[in-house]
Amino acid sequence: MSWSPETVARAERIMQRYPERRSAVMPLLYLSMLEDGYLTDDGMREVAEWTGLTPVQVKSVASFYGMFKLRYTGKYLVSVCTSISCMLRGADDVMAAVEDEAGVPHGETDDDGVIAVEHVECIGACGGAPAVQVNYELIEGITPEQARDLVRWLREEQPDKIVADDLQERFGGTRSFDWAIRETEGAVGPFPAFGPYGTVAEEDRS
Amino acid sequence: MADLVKITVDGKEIEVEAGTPVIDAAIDNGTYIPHFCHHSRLEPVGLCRMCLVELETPRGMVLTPSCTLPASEGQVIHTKTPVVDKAQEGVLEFLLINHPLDCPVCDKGGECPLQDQTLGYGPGESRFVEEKRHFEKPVPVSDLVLLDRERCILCSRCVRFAEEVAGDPLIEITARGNQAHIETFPDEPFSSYFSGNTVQICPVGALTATAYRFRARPWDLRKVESTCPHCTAGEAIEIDASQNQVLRFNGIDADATNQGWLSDKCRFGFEFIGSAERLTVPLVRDGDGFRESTWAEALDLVAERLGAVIESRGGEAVAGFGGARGTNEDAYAFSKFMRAVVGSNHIDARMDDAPAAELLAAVQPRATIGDLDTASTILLWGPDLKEEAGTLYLRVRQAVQKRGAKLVVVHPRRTGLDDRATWKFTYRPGTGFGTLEAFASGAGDFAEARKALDEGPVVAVVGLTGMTEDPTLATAVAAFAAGLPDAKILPVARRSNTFGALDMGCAPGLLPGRVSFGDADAVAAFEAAFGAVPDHAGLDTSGMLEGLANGDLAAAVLVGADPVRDVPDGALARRALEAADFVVALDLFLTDSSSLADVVLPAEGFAEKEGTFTNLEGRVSKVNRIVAGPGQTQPDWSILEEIARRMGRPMGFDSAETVAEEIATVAPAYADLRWRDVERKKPEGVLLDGGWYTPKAPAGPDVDADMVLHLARTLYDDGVAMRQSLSLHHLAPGGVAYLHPGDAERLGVTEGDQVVVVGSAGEATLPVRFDPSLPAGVVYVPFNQAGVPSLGAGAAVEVRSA
Amino acid sequence: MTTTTYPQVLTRRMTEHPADSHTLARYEATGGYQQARAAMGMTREQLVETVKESGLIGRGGAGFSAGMKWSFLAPPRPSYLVVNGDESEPGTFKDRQLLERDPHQMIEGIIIASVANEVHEAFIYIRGEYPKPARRVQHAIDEAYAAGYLGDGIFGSDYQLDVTVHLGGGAYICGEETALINSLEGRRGEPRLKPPYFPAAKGLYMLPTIVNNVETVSNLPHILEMGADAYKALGHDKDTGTFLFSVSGHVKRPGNYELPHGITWRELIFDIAGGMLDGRELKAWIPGGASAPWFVPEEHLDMPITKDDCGQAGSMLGSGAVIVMDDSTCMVKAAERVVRFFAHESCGQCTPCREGTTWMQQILARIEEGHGRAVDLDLLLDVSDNISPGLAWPPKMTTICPLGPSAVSPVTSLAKYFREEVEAHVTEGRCPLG
Amino acid sequence: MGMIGEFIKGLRVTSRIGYETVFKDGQLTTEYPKEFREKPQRFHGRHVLNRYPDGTEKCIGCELCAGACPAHCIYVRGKDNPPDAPVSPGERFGFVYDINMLRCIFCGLCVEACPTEAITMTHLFEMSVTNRDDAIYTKNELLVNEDGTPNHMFDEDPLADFEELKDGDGWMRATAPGGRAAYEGVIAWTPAAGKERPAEKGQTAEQDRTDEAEGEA
Repeated sequence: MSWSPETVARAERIMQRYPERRSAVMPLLYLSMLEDGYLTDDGMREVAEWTGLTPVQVKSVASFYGMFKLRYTGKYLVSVCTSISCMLRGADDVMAAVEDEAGVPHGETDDDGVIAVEHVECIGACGGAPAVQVNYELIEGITPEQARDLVRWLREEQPDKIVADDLQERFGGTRSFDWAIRETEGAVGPFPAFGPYGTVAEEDRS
Repeated sequence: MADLVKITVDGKEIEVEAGTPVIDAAIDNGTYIPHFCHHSRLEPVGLCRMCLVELETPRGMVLTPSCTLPASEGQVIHTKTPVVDKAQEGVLEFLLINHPLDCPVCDKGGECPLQDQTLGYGPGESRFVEEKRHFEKPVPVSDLVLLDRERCILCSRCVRFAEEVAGDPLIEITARGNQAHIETFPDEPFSSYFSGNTVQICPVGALTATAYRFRARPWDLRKVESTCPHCTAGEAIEIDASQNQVLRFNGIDADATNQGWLSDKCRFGFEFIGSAERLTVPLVRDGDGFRESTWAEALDLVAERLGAVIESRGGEAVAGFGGARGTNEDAYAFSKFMRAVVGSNHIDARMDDAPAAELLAAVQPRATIGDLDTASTILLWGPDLKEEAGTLYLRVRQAVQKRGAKLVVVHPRRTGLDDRATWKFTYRPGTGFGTLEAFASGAGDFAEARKALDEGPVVAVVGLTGMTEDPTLATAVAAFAAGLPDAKILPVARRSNTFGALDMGCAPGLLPGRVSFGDADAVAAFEAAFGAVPDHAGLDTSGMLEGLANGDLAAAVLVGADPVRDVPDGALARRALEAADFVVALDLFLTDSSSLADVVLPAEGFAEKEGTFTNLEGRVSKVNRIVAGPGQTQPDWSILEEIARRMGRPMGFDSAETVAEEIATVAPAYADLRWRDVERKKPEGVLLDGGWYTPKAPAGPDVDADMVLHLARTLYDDGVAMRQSLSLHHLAPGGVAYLHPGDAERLGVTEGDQVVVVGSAGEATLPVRFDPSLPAGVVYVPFNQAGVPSLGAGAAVEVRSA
Repeated sequence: MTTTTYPQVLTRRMTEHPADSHTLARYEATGGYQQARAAMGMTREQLVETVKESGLIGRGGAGFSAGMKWSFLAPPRPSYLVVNGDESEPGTFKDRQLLERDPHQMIEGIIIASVANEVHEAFIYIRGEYPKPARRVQHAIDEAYAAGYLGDGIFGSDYQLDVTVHLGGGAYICGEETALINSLEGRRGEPRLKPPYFPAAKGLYMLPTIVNNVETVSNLPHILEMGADAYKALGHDKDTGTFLFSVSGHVKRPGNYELPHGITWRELIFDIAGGMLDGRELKAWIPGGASAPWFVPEEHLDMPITKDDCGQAGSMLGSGAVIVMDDSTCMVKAAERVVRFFAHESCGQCTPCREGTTWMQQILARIEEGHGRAVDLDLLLDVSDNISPGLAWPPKMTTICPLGPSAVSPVTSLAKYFREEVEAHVTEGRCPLG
Repeated sequence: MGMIGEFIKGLRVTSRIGYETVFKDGQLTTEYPKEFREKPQRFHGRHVLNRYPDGTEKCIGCELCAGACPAHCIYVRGKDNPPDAPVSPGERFGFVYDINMLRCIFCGLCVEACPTEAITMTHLFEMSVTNRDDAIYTKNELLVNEDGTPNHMFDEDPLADFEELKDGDGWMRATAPGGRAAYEGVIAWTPAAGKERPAEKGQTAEQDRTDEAEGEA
């Protein structure tokens, strides 16, 4: 049930960032997901120890937020935005294509445990609608056909790291705005790739 | 007292304390505002939106919840405008759209705020044609409480109670929005000692108690107000019964005592009353067993055998145990019986497990429970209140949490209040006097706490931290507290009416009404009332047991006493009762002690008789009858009166009220206190004054041993009432030896291994559990657990690997 | 990318230097951190007064004066600054651009706001679905620490300022400032009770706290640089400065546009955003994010875009998200999508929002599927009325926070402009648009 | 005239009915028990406890009947339904169900109060007993058989019209959907298992359904 020394070291760094222990709950929950792939009961118990809460208090917080997954959600979590702006630009067809190609409906993970599909509310890519996220890395301007290709590619390639700009180039279309820069940092699991929480691929951490 | 302000509710001007939630102000003044999430003992949250009212503001009428609106001068509130009506009807419709409407099978149906308020404020019909939300149900959230999530309206009263009041945040709302629901963590049930309160405050039938579930419907319950029969805090309760069966206890919001809360022991510990094991006919010894007899035969036998003992060896050869489990009236009759009929001062309601009787009955200056609300520092040097006086624990907790009172806890191990303690000092049992000396001197670590105590006002909660504690340590602590500039003392002991029994003279050194043998005038008054009173104090429980065991005493009268289970040296108690020439027991059950008696007389128990209780602050409250005792049971006073008559010395009682009448005329502290006075002050009861005992500091030697024993009671144990309350009995921790991991390592044992604990009066083989809160060299064994031999009260013990 | 003739303030650097606008080097080369340095020498009063004078309106959607908010800060210290980067309302994606493309601009704003409010600990709350913006901001913070602009003794003074990026967990409601504070404290992101109306009195850890939106904070260096008057002059009357519009939906050129107030909706939709996609007709648009009541071309197309005009027309500019719908759009479906969003994001604390929003979504979905009843639209309006009494704008509420009433806007808009379309769904048993 | 006229008017009705009964129908009494007279549709006979078609009991032990009873003749105790072998649908079932027929005034309020139509009244009226205890009908006597037919205290009773009396659902209550003709033919809503329920005299299912639809709109 205990975390690796490396995760513990990260947790200690996170704890220092906040004036009160309880504030570290959400960062530690991400850390726990990094450790186990999703949020396990043991993971929540561990977070409870760190923050001085009871496990059910931690669960109460975790279950409030959509991104803390209390069950396994595949190696790649494909989130299709179906909010109004994306819907207007054909997001429902993209969602149908993803479900069909992945073979699982909203909220489920395929039998191999590789791909999980969900439709989500607005992910802030309305200018590049319709948009999809893979492990919270964004692809904008996607068509149903590209979405199928994306799912197929994920299943076949199973990349260790999801890099938004790579995916955008392969499967995306128009973006909300230009970046002009290419990033190499990426996600290593179905949680946001953000350094301080230890969720970026190892080689990218400085 | 805060400032008074005037507010106007529906055109009626009312005067309330500034800052009172408007909803409370309105309801207290006769304008009902419907609500679900609001509870006057919990912080307002404004979730349910049922209590919306319109408030006049410079910008026009504003719709606002009245529970989160603090009263301030000049507010004008309207509770019955069309806007309010529409909003409330809307809220009720929202609450009902996903409600299963299974009122016919719901325990709350008939006393349900959701039902009542729907009738008063709700829509006639639902317009919801969609499918309702479904959840798995019922889900046990603890051994005692079941949850039906479909009925839940997410008012969060249970969640808030658990966190704010009980301090056990083990039940929470999880998920979000429409899917939000109440949950406990897997394998971590809501095993709070106070979980039952959530059932009482749940405004719908979402939380139900296993002990009451489907046993009755509210409309066929009969109700009576009474006082809790389990702990000494004197909680006001309501007893619900149907078909001559007690089915439920609920807390009553008595501001002075429990403020509506009960511990689960108090709430669910009613099952013993209707137990099938209850004694229903008198039993007379027949060889190794008993045979049933008639009352006449049994009473004749008792009178004859007791008379014989008195004749041959004098009244002082008879020992009297008990009184703490009955009413004041029963205790008074027992006290008078021993003094005036038997002629003995050997009587004790304490089972060798409580501080000095004078300290408990007559300490001065004595605190009330309410004083905890104003104390700036609370000193707790006594039992773990969470285990031994649940509602007092809540009150101390509240004082610290809500008001920021400072709390000093001195105890041999972790207590329930440690997380709230400003200062916590742990010491080895047996070193109390040394610890007190250091503490009083304010040396080292004690400096800050000692300084806070000097500032006052202080309430010192004093009792025995454990049963291996020298009972005079409590006196020493009280003496220390009495010496502080501004401190009052609140003595604590276990077993429902201990304080009442001591007040009634069930103590070797006290006569009824807190009269000491040192007070010649008062004793003389008793001689007049009783005929004759022995002129010196008698033996206490351990003295009487030793006397019986070694033949100094010859007979024993047990009134609701089970010394074999209740005293620390159970083996001595067993030897004593076996050695006695004659033992008569008045009891509800054939206990380990009464089964050693020669005659066992079936007594009426709680809820079957009328009388009064006196709580630990000296507050007298009424105990009422709602069911008939089973079979041929009689109240204690009546049995004792019958025996007295047969012994030719009638006491003159023909009802409990005549006993009460005599108490009011004879017992000084209870002078002129009659039942109707107590009833009139319901639910609080009448607070007595009349303390005269200023504790003086006795010093004692500290015990020096490698291993010492901390023997302390837990909320649930193997006591007689618990053993007969099936919902609770299995919750007792059972036989365990708690060791500091360091000691365990030294002994070469780990968790789950067996160790032998050799105490001063017995040994037991127990599984080990780690408890890092213990000081090194201390083994903690919960007292009175099923199947565990008693160890004795000696602090020094030997522990070895089994 | 914007190609307009309107003056650019916030987006100028990213337009002119697309390759490296996010780096410290570029930021400093284009005058960055000069204003923060200058602010170090100013008093709280001077800074609050300047921001008040500039007329800067908070860009989070509620439209409250930023300077006023600052002036409410209660005296007990420590106090905290929280930058609200929990942008989650459908149609809004302007903060993402500011965070990704010009993070130093925001950090400089944070330094100015911190100095003005005597803050030594600032948090940037970025929504969880924005890992890339969070990474960009974190890199920028690291750069700023290395340059001595953050940390102990910033700009060589003895002022200490720490900035922490806190990632959200996927809950729109955390954009509400008290919910955001709860979330930052490690609690469920449930809005707190009001009063106190502003966290400036009791906020994070019950201490005085300033919560400002990313765009609001990003404006601060420019206000100091150009002065309050020049900043004011950029805007239109009461709406000072420039404003970031996020345009999405059925237009040829969706995107973020930095514009002054006062242009008309026609200019915005047809000139700046390139007009309707595939030559279709404009049917309706949502002027200020999903919670705003809708506009239709017959009534509103030539209306100037100002806070007051929008308010008088019964809607708001909110967060500046414009969602454009053409004549192929089923209005019931559009409304259902918007209501679904609020139902999904309701925190579940208070009854009307928890139960009402989901109920409304279920009714709308039923109508859209062709199972509507004649009574359903009136039922929807009455349910709406129970969440937002009187269905007025700005909304009254039976709820704790404005999320519940936000879900009412699409329904009132349907009833106001598209009642016939809803009735056609009921009578035909299907969507009349096919 | 005045009073006398009214008097004669009243007598006229009496004489007409008397004439019609005696001379037209030809008889005043039936030779009970050799022959049985058909009882009115809503005759209040003794109670039965009904079952659902799948055999589970309708009674959920809610005690509303006992609460409604003006004569206090009903005693009910509920109990947790055993999850593996439920007696009734849901969580609770009627564990004890006694009616003291000596106290019962056959008012039918219990039937009106019952939320599940578990208790209804039959046309059974022969209830003479030789022992007061026998007048207390327990759940054994009240509960209908698996096929929906009521138990009779005496199997061989020569006085009972078993054919007619086997109808468990002598009548249904007026205040609940089950009492409406709109439920004609809906098997689940008839108290006796497996039986269809015809509309009562004066009711038509068609009209009832129309009323209901209008009521909803």
